[in-house]
Amino acid sequence: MPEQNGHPNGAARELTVVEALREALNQIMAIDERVFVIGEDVGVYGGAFGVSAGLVQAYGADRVIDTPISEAGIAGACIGAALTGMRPVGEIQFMDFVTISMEQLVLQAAKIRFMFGGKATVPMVLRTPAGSGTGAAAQHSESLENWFVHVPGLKVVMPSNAYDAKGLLLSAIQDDNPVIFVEHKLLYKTKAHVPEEMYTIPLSKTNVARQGKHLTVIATSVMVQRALQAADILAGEGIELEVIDPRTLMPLDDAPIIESVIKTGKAMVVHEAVKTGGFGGEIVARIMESEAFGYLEAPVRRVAGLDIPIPYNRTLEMNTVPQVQNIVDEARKLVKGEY
Amino acid sequence: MPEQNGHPNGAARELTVVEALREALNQIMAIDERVFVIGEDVGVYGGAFGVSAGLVQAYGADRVIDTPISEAGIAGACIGAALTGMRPVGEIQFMDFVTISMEQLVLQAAKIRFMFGGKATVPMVLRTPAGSGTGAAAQHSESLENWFVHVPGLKVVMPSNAYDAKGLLLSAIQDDNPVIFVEHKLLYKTKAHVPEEMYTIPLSKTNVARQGKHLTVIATSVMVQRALQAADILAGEGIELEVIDPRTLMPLDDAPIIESVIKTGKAMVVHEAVKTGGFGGEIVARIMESEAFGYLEAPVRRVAGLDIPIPYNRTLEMNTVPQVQNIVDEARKLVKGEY
Amino acid sequence: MVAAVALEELQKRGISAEQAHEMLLKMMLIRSFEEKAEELFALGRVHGTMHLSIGQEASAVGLSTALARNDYLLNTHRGHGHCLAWYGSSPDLMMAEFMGKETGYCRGRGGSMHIANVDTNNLGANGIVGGGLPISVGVGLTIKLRKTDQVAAAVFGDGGANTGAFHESVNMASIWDLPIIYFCENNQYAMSMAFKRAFNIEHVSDRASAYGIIGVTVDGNDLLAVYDVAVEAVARARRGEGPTLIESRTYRWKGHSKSDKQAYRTREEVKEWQEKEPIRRFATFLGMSDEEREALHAQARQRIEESVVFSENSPEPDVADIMEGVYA
Amino acid sequence: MVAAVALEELQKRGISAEQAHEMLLKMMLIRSFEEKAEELFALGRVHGTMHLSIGQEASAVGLSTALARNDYLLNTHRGHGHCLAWYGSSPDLMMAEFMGKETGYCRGRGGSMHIANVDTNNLGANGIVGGGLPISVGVGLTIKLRKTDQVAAAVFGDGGANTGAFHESVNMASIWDLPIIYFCENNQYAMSMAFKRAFNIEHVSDRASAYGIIGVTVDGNDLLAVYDVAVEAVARARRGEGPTLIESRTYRWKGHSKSDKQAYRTREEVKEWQEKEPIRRFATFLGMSDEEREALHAQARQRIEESVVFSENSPEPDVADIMEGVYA
Ligand SMILES: Cc1ncc(C[n+]2csc(CCOP(=O)(O)OP(=O)(O)O)c2C)c(N)n1
Ligand SMILES: Cc1ncc(C[n+]2csc(CCOP(=O)(O)OP(=O)(O)O)c2C)c(N)n1
Ligand SMILES: [Mg+2]
Ligand SMILES: [Mg+2]
Repeated sequence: MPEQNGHPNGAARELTVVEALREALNQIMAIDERVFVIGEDVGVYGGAFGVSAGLVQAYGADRVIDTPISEAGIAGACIGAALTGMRPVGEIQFMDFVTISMEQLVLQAAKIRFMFGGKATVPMVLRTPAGSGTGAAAQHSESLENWFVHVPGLKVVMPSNAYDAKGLLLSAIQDDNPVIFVEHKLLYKTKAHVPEEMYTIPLSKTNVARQGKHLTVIATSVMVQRALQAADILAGEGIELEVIDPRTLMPLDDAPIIESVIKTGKAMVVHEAVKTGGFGGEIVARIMESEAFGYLEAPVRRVAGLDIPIPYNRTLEMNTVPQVQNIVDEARKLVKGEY
Repeated sequence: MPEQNGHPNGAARELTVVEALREALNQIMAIDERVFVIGEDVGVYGGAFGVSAGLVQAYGADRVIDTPISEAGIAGACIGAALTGMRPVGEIQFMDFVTISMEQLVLQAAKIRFMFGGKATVPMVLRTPAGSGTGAAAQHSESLENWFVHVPGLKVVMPSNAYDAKGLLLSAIQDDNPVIFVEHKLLYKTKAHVPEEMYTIPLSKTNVARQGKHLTVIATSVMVQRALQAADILAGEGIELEVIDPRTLMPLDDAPIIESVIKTGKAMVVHEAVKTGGFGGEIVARIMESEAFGYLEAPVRRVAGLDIPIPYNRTLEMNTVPQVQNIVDEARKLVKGEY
Repeated sequence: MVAAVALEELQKRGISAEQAHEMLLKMMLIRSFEEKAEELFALGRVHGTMHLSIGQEASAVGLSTALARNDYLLNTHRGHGHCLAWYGSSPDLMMAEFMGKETGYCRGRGGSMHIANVDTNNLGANGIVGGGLPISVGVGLTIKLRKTDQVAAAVFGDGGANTGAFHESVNMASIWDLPIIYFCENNQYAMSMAFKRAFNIEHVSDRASAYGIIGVTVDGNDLLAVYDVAVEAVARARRGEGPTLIESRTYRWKGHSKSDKQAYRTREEVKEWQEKEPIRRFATFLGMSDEEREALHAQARQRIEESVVFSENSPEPDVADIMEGVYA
Repeated sequence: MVAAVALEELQKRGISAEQAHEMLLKMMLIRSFEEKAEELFALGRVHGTMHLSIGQEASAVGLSTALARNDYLLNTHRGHGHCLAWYGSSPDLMMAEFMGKETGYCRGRGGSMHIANVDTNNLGANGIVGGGLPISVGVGLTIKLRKTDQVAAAVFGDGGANTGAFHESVNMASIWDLPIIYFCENNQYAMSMAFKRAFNIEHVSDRASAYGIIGVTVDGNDLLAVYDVAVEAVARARRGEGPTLIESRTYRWKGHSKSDKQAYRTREEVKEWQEKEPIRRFATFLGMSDEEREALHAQARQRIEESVVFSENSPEPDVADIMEGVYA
């Protein structure tokens, strides 16, 4: 399977993130019998967001398994199968519900290899839709990726577009470690060019999504798209943002971030998750601890979710997490030396 | 109940952390019928670490409740009781097992007030022993406080000594919000002066544990003790550490930290939890975003746990988390301008 | 006018004709609320999602009628019915919440899945399947510690009965004899997962024996039958005899939530259950004519229309207040 | 020498006299390991904690004997016995792990609560009560997908049966007919929590009916009785008839872990159970004299002494390797 890292040219077949993920699952299931899909309503229903639509018809109910409402059980089923040679892809219907799987994911999946002296592998992927913006309120809008970043033994992947989604999912399934694969709901229907053939995008390889010289913007998931939009807007003012998408948050390939900050002298982190205790702090600290510290011309800023649960009301909800305009405003201030 | 913030002088009655916590529980249960204790083996056994010893004899099995092994149930029992007017103090036997309570703590306890339009309160405390150093290996040594710091609606308290432990626990029980109260196992038998009368130490009030001028060391829990020891050692070399103990990690009172860094120009964060995705990043970012940024003479450093599960072997275990010597070494380098 | 047979049945239970009409009206109010909710959603006037309880109205009204005003309710994501049926509930404040308005029960912060009114002991709907069950244990403890004779009702679905939370909670309630009604609305599906596929047993209530408590299955579309088993369970709980597991067998007519192609079930099955419709059934039992029934139902619809007007005239939350209500 | 009655009983089961002696020896090996573990701990030569299975040896040996070499084992925190009884287990590598040595099963990283040997399908002890149960579901799925006739045994305690993990797992195993033996060692206590206080039922096995599977309670101190019910359950599982819930009634003689004042039980109770001792019981059944039994037991002790020597001569892990084994 070819490993790709830039978006290839050529005929632009566009797929949504949902379609890209589904294609990845379809293709890998066709050639690797060890791969199966398990989760709530992943069968005939096709998954709450449609990612697994059609799979049960293609591969049967033994390999596309509808479960009872048992999130600890789903995680455990993945771990046990992985430990005995399969490559399960579990789905937790909303990221909020990983709160029910944490014991299995954190105390078992992440630690089994280490606790067993490096003599076991747990090659599983747990896919889960995250984020707000759909009016689903506080218990269906969580962005909990930094919890997993804080757990050695897990890998954390967050694609920001359809092209990456397919290549990263194929990498994750072929990785020998437990991977938490976080999909933003608002990205599901966004389109990008996606090659038909199977390809992988390596994990732990940070992507420079847009080059620029005035400010380094490290963004994750849907915020990459918003940062790119902000960059378009600011380009009109002569401000050039360099937008960096880590794609894999843990283990983090931070070298491109450091390099970029050395170049621009200024940095900003953008994520949807609650600011306090979030991934932004990790990025700030990495920059601080690196060579880039000496090049910083302004403090690194965090643009992130407010420290509140996600409200139901649409206007409140919008105002809880960074929008394009917030990124534009903060970036402009940073570049203009207002911090 | 008097509110105290410095360690009072006078006859030094010394108690261990276990004794201080027990005294707090005893005293509040005697005067407030709403307070009850619930958890595994909190009754006749006295709690896995002895904190609740004697309580069931004093207050009966209705108010000191032994539970089955049901960590989600324990958390839920606290929430439901709190929501209906009681002030439960739950115990999760090891912090690792909060992984089983996360749904209740994060999606319910933390969010109920907000989701209900600010019209409900959940005044509960969840006590739990954290940390390594006892040879209990990867599933009994977690330091997961930053997960909770990342959850608006929760308060996170981590005492570093017996005096604070008593005053903070009494504050936590009287607070109208859900409080995660994290006790380090290695602190349990450490002693400090503890007044006999009831007193509170306000939550969200950062403590300057030792004054110094060369380097600000922000440390949490057992690392406060280690930082103080490091400060003693370095004092002999003419290096004066200012040791700061946030005590409440969320909501964080960061003003004393910022002030201190403005004074010293250098800062270091020390915690036991895994470095990546940890609380250290939050502190680094807070300093970065504050006025103190302009005063920084060196990058802020994080001294924290390695990115691995806690190993069983005693030597490996010791080497996984910061020891006094690590703090001394890093502090010396920072002060001497080696970063 | 109530038929003589019905009157006798009602009298046995101490229910007056007037109360019976109120119960019927409540079911109609629920039906009307749900239909309006669906309409508003389709019109794009409400966002997010919703879980409609059309077809399950007898469960909600039967249960709440068996409880007293100062008992407690813990509700689910499919909770409009139980909420409306609860003591002192205002359709206005519910609709306003559903429409995300500042005047709503939760100031527009909660929405459909989180409607609560703690002042009346309505401890809230819950977006998490099984999420209210552990909380019920704590409510039971409060009652026990205060030595009142209150009861808590914890509602959940068939899907909820497969969560670990169910197991831990019911066991704790049982060993401590807590006054809790575990009320399972088995509407045959958890989203697309058929009850028969998710369980290897005939009845959810078969699980009661795993905790040494009484379990009972009831026709959830028969208002008085639900009422009867609930009354018995409540009495047991008040006597200090601990929890009961009630399985109310019913059916959801609509899709699981806003977008559901319902590929997992047949139209015939839906139709079959629609014939077991609870509202008409109770009206017929009471001996009402179609006209009488329709007149009452029109009242209900009217009340819901008023709630929409109320909500539309209500202000949106102010963004300036966004940080409010996180901490007390 | 085996008594005639015993011989007959063994023959019925296809167990040779030699195999019976091996089973007995295994129980003795477990007892000796545990006694040595306790001693090493008391001497400060081991740190951390440990959970001794003295008194429960028949459970471990009865279960493993009923399983085949390529079946799977999921074990608990009180897992020394099951681990030693498992196919191909080395007391040396176990003791080395217990002593935190590089030669141990987990290179000294796991310790008492995490001993595993995935190469032999021993999928490990588990520090989390109930933690292995969800994992068993996945092992069952692997077997089902591969269409082998393997079986997985998931061991847990009475305490484990009250975790949400138990409920979710057994239900999943049941609805999918997974070949899993849910083997509950009911040793009467979960730490200080008596079985009678934590359950409102007579037998853990009463819970089987909540999942539509067979449940059986057996005298866990009677080696052949444990073996018999396990054999039946294993056969059912291999025939594709799904999981069985076995409750093995036994008793732990020692405190829960290193420090336990045991205020929650009486000396008399302990003594009573000690009289139901499984090792002597099986030896007597086999018709062994005290001397014969002692001679065999001495062999076991000797083997454990050797494991200590092996461990003492083994190197400590190298701190330079500390980051190894987190990621594959
Ligand atoms: C823990 C959890 N898992 C999954 C979901 C998503 N979800 C919401 S409702 C539902 C089905 C619930 O089925 P049931 O309990 O039978 O209630 P019903 O919807 O039929 O009323 C699912 C899977 C959730 N909200 N919470
Ligand atoms: C989820 C979880 N909760 C609590 C503990 C602490 N703990 C370890 S063993 C134990 C008792 C377990 O009882 P049981 O399942 O009956 O097994 P036994 O120890 O009796 O063999 C407890 C409470 C744990 N390890 N995991
Ligand atoms: Mg249902
Ligand atoms: Mg036990």
